[in-house]
Amino acid sequence: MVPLNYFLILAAILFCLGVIGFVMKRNLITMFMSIELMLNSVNLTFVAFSRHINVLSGQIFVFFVMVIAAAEAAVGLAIIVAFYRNRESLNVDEVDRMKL
Amino acid sequence: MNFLKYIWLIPLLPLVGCFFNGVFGKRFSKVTIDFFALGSTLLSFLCSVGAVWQLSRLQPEERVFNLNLFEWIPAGVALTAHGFANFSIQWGYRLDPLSAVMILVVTGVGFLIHVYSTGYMAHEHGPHLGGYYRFFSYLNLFMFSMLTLVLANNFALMFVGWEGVGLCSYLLIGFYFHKKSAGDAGKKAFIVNRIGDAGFMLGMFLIFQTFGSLDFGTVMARAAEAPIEVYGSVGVLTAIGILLFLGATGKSAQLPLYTWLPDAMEGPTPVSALIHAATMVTAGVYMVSRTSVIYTHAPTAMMVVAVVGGVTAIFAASIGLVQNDIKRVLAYSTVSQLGYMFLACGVGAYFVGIFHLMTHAFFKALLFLGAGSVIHALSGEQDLRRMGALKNKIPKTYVTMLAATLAISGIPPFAGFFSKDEILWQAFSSEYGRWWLWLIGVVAALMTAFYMFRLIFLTFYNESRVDPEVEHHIHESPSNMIVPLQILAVLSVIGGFVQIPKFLFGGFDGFERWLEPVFKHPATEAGAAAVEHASLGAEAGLALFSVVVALTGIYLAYRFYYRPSSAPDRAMASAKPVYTVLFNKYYMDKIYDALFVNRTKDLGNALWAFDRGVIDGGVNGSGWFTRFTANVSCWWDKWIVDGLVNVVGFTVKMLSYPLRILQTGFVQSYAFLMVLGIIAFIWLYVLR
Amino acid sequence: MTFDQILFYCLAAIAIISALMVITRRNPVHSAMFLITTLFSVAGIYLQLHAEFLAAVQVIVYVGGIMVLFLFVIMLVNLEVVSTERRFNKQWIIALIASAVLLVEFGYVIVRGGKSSLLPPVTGPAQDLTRKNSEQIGLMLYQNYMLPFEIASLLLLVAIIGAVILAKRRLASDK
Amino acid sequence: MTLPQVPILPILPELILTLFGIAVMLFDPFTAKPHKSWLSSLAFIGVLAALAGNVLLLAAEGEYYNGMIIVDSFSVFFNFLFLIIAGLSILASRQYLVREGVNHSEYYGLLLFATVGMCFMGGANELIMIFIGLEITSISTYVLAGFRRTDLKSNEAAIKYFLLGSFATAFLLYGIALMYGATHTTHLSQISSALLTGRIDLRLVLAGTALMMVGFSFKVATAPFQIWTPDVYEGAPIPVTGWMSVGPKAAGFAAFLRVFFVALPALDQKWFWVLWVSSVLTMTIGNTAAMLQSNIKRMLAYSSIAHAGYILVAFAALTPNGIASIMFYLLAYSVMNLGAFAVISAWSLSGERRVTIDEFAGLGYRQPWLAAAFTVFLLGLTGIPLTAGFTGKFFMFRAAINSKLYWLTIIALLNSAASLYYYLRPTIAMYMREPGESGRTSAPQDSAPLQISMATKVVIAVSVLAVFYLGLFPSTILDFAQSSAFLVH
Repeated sequence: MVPLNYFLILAAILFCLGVIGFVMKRNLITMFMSIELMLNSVNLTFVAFSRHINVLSGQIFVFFVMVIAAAEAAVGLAIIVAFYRNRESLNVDEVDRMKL
Repeated sequence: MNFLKYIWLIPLLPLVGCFFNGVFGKRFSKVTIDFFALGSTLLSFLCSVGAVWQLSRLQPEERVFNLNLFEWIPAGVALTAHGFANFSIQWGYRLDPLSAVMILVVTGVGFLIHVYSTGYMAHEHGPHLGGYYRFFSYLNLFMFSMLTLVLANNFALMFVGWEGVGLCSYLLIGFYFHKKSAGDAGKKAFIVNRIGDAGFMLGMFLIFQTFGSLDFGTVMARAAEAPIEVYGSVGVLTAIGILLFLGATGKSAQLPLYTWLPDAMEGPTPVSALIHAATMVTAGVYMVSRTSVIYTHAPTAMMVVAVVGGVTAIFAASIGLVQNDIKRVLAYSTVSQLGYMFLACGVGAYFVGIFHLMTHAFFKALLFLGAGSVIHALSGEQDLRRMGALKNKIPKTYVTMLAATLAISGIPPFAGFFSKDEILWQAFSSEYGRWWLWLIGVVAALMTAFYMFRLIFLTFYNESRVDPEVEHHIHESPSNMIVPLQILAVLSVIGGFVQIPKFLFGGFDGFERWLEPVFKHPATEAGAAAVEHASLGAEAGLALFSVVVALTGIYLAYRFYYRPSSAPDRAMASAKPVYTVLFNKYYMDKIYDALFVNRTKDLGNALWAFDRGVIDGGVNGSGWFTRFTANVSCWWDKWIVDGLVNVVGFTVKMLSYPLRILQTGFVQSYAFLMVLGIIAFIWLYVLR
Repeated sequence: MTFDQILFYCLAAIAIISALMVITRRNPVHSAMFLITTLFSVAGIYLQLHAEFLAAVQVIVYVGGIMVLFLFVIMLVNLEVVSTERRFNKQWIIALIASAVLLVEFGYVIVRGGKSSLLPPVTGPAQDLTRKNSEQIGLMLYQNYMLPFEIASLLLLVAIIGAVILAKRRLASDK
Repeated sequence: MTLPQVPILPILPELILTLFGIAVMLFDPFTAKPHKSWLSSLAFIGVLAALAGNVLLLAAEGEYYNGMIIVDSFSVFFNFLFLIIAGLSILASRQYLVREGVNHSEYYGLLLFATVGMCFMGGANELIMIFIGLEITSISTYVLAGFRRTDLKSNEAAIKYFLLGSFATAFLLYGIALMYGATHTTHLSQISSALLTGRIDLRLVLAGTALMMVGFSFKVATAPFQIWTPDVYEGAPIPVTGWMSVGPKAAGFAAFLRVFFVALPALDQKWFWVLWVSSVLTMTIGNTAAMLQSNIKRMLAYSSIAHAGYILVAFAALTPNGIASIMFYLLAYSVMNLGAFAVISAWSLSGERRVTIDEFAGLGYRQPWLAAAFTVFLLGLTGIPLTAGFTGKFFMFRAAINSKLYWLTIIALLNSAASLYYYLRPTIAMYMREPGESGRTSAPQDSAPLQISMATKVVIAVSVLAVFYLGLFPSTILDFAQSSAFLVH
């Protein structure tokens, strides 16, 4: 039996890797992938808790998170495509017309 | 007809006038605009007269009339120091002796100024100018706000008027919007006022918190039961008093928020007369008097009021000594006179503050309107250095302005004498009075007499320094401008007779008795008893002394500025300390002559000379003081006020650097900042 | 060490290493491939936690749907340009430190909070979640969670409209 | 196996909006190009129908769908608010969409769907519902922000909002996960009772609370998560900016209030201080940064940050009065801001030109009514008495004083006083400057007479009336807010 904390720590590590990727990567698509990584670790947390406390609703929540991840992916990638059509680039540093 | 039931008409009528002129004014002829503007104000004045007359027929204790029109802000219950209070604010008016005086002054003087404006602003009328209807629309809006302010029966509604007059003041100062300085001045006035308003708001919340109501009647009744706080300590009443007074300093141009008023002179002159002399700026005095119960229970707050008032009085007067713009002299004079009123309130003599408010409304409105008439005659010239010898060219203006000047200088029997003298007497003798407060008042009185007669001499006497171009256009103003001046002149002469000190013909205290129901409560009665035993002789002596002081000021102005042979040397103003040192030495010798060498001279002569010597010493001192205050004021204006407006700009500039670092436009810097925020949040929640 | 634990360690190691690769690879295609690996190993952990339904959905929706979409978009844009650009932005050092601090905070909360942070697990005969996982989830979705389930369709509708609007080709009639 | 009950009434407004949203898009292919703006009428009718449906809701108070949603006067009030916002936004967008050549049907469809999401946020009783509602709203908003997809700024706004929004959502979810683990539930009142048992160590719960607050703070744009706001508001199409600054923000506050007062009252001493700090930061940053701006959209973006800060002041009061005043203020702020954006939209030129403050010079002469209305909105935002802004602020600050938050109120009042500085700038430009003074030579067609559509005029007129109505007679609305606030608290 693996203790609950192991799963939680694993999820936290994955989550923070996602944060690191989001804050550091320059490519829009990899930034977006980092968000998917974060959502996944949230899901892992839910499932681990659900298993530990023996309440199923956590898994339902995960199901909805996946739905939302899919929706976000569709819209997000569309936005990125539109951006690419305008700029011919995927470099996030070029998203800086508006500042101050 | 029961006028009292119709007091809601008093503010409403000007609003109606404002509405018609504002919406349809573009298509109206001048006569129609005049009809709505003047008609509504006149009706409002007549309603006020009727209502006050009716009020005066009641027993003194019954002279409170509350009229709640509708429930404005209901907000259920709130926990206060008085338990759960039902927080409900009425849109309601209150007519009592205090608001009676105010509405008469506001509508009366307001109406005269409206009449005057029809002449003064006449050239604004025209299809392409269109300023005329706008002007009257704003002016009527102002009347509405001001009347709401003074008639309100609770703090929240008073605040509506309070902000409303600030807004109108902004609109009217910036009336000549094509002048950049006018726009800036309007903005400055509005912003400085807002600082004070924040204090008012806070005071208001604190009042609700403490007394569980915002209604004047309830609050005052509950405050009267509160124990009197110890002088020097800051209790909740003191805090309320000081916060409200902060609001008053903004509105009534006291230190440190006074600087917007001189700049406000960018507005048309009738506006300066109505808003920046007679009515709006006195709102602070009215408010302090209205909350007199709270102040009487908070001696520390009273001392703050008195000191700020006194210091402002002397400070502004000293700046007024050297101003060259005719309206600016009057503006500083207004600041100084308002300081007087606060001084009176601060020593517990609220009725005297209101008394001076009233007489000041007469003579200062007159001075501004007279100045307007002079400016009108000189085709817009405002610089004292380019005036002179106008006495015979615009004699009616001259006579009326002279009356007002004598009044403000405190020469009997003009109105200003009675009110100013009463203030000085109260500052000296009242329970809260101090000898040094009196001294400040006396010095300020000296300066007042000096700069006012300086203004008179420079404007009307000596040879003409007027631009030859302008010279042959000089004409007396039309009768619709002169008649208001004459009416105000009469009021400036007789306005003081409602309250005559005891030593003159046995005295008459009609004004005091009229206001007594408003200011009478256990705490003030104790104070009044203390004053009773002060001697009549001392009062007469002090009065005599203050008249002598005023005469001295006039004499000095005469010595400096009445020079038939040569124009006043402008360089003298800057070389004044040197000049006065010399001047002083010369007279000191004479005093020594009088007192020690030539003992044969009679006592009166000696005293006369002594007085002169002392006064000259004062002149020397005031020369230094003037330079000092002028420097301070200049510094203040440059660093703090343009600051206060520009401090914002400066802060903004300083803040723009970190902001530029934060708001980089890069998504990932934003994300990084968010991560920092998240770390901080978790830390605050979990680890702290 | 039980088999369970060994399995967990293996899956966790794969997940973490491939997650690291996701954020360190320069080429987004590589990142995507490693993300798929991570997702697979997480799906494995779901199985270990007896969440069979979610494991299946993870593979079908995430790997089969979302990641394919990612790859599709990556192919759509010009890879030549992209792969020559710098990997990280200028703030990467401080960003790394901040994220590490965040991880420490999470770790502190999880380790120090531990089991005392949770209400005790629910026990009872009806609470065997390991059996008939998919059936139980299905019942819950259509009974207790019917409303969110239905609204999720609206969410997807919004996403479809949005994606079409933003990504469709510019027509001649457009400005 | 039993199939669950499907009561229609509790979700009636949402259903109506969804149907009309779909209808608007279905009718699109059958509408000739010149008549496309007819679709906005359809959408508007949908909003009116939903408003009618919302009235029926009053009779159906209670929890529905296994406690997923709750119908109470709080949710009815917010539905009412969201629908008003949607209605005004639809009318205000009409002329703009024609001018900018933007697709109508999808725009209105998304606006209606987003409103559905907002309504679910207001009525949610479960974190899962709040989450889904939030996502519907957010995703619609991402798309709407990027609706002028060929425009670089609009595009950038969408990217920034989308990336940072998803980032914040991930944190919100993580918070919910931790909360779920600790309390076994995502149902708000069950969370509350689990916390009240006092049997658990609070660390996990607190971390969850912190992360959830991050998510909500992001949506309502309060410090330190306000940073995306100016860029996104500047780039989004004008009517969308107007809508975004009030709609999703109000929905965010609805959920924020509901979650924190219903589920987490046990921890209020913990989150109080975070709110306090956040409030001070938000107001000050918003107001000072607003003074620096030259673009009016950006200025109003910072102003909206500042207003969120004022709202947090009342939030930190932790009383029913505070909640009621927030509800009232959200309504007041919404009409003022929507009105202001309607004016900006009317004055701007195609391609979103003429949106700097200097370019408002001379509006006072050319369009006196428009300028007067704009002045009213700006004065309202400043909080001048007799306007809705004053009464709203009055209630909020009074609630704060009532909870003895003296320093916070002082800071708020000073901030509010300083805000005048930048709200006056457009006014001064409109009335006190000549049009040519900005130094830009305007093209001849720019000085052509302004055509303002009837719909825009209606929006502006209604907003002006509402500003004064709420300023003079706030009682009805406030009483309603007050009664519902007690329910939440």
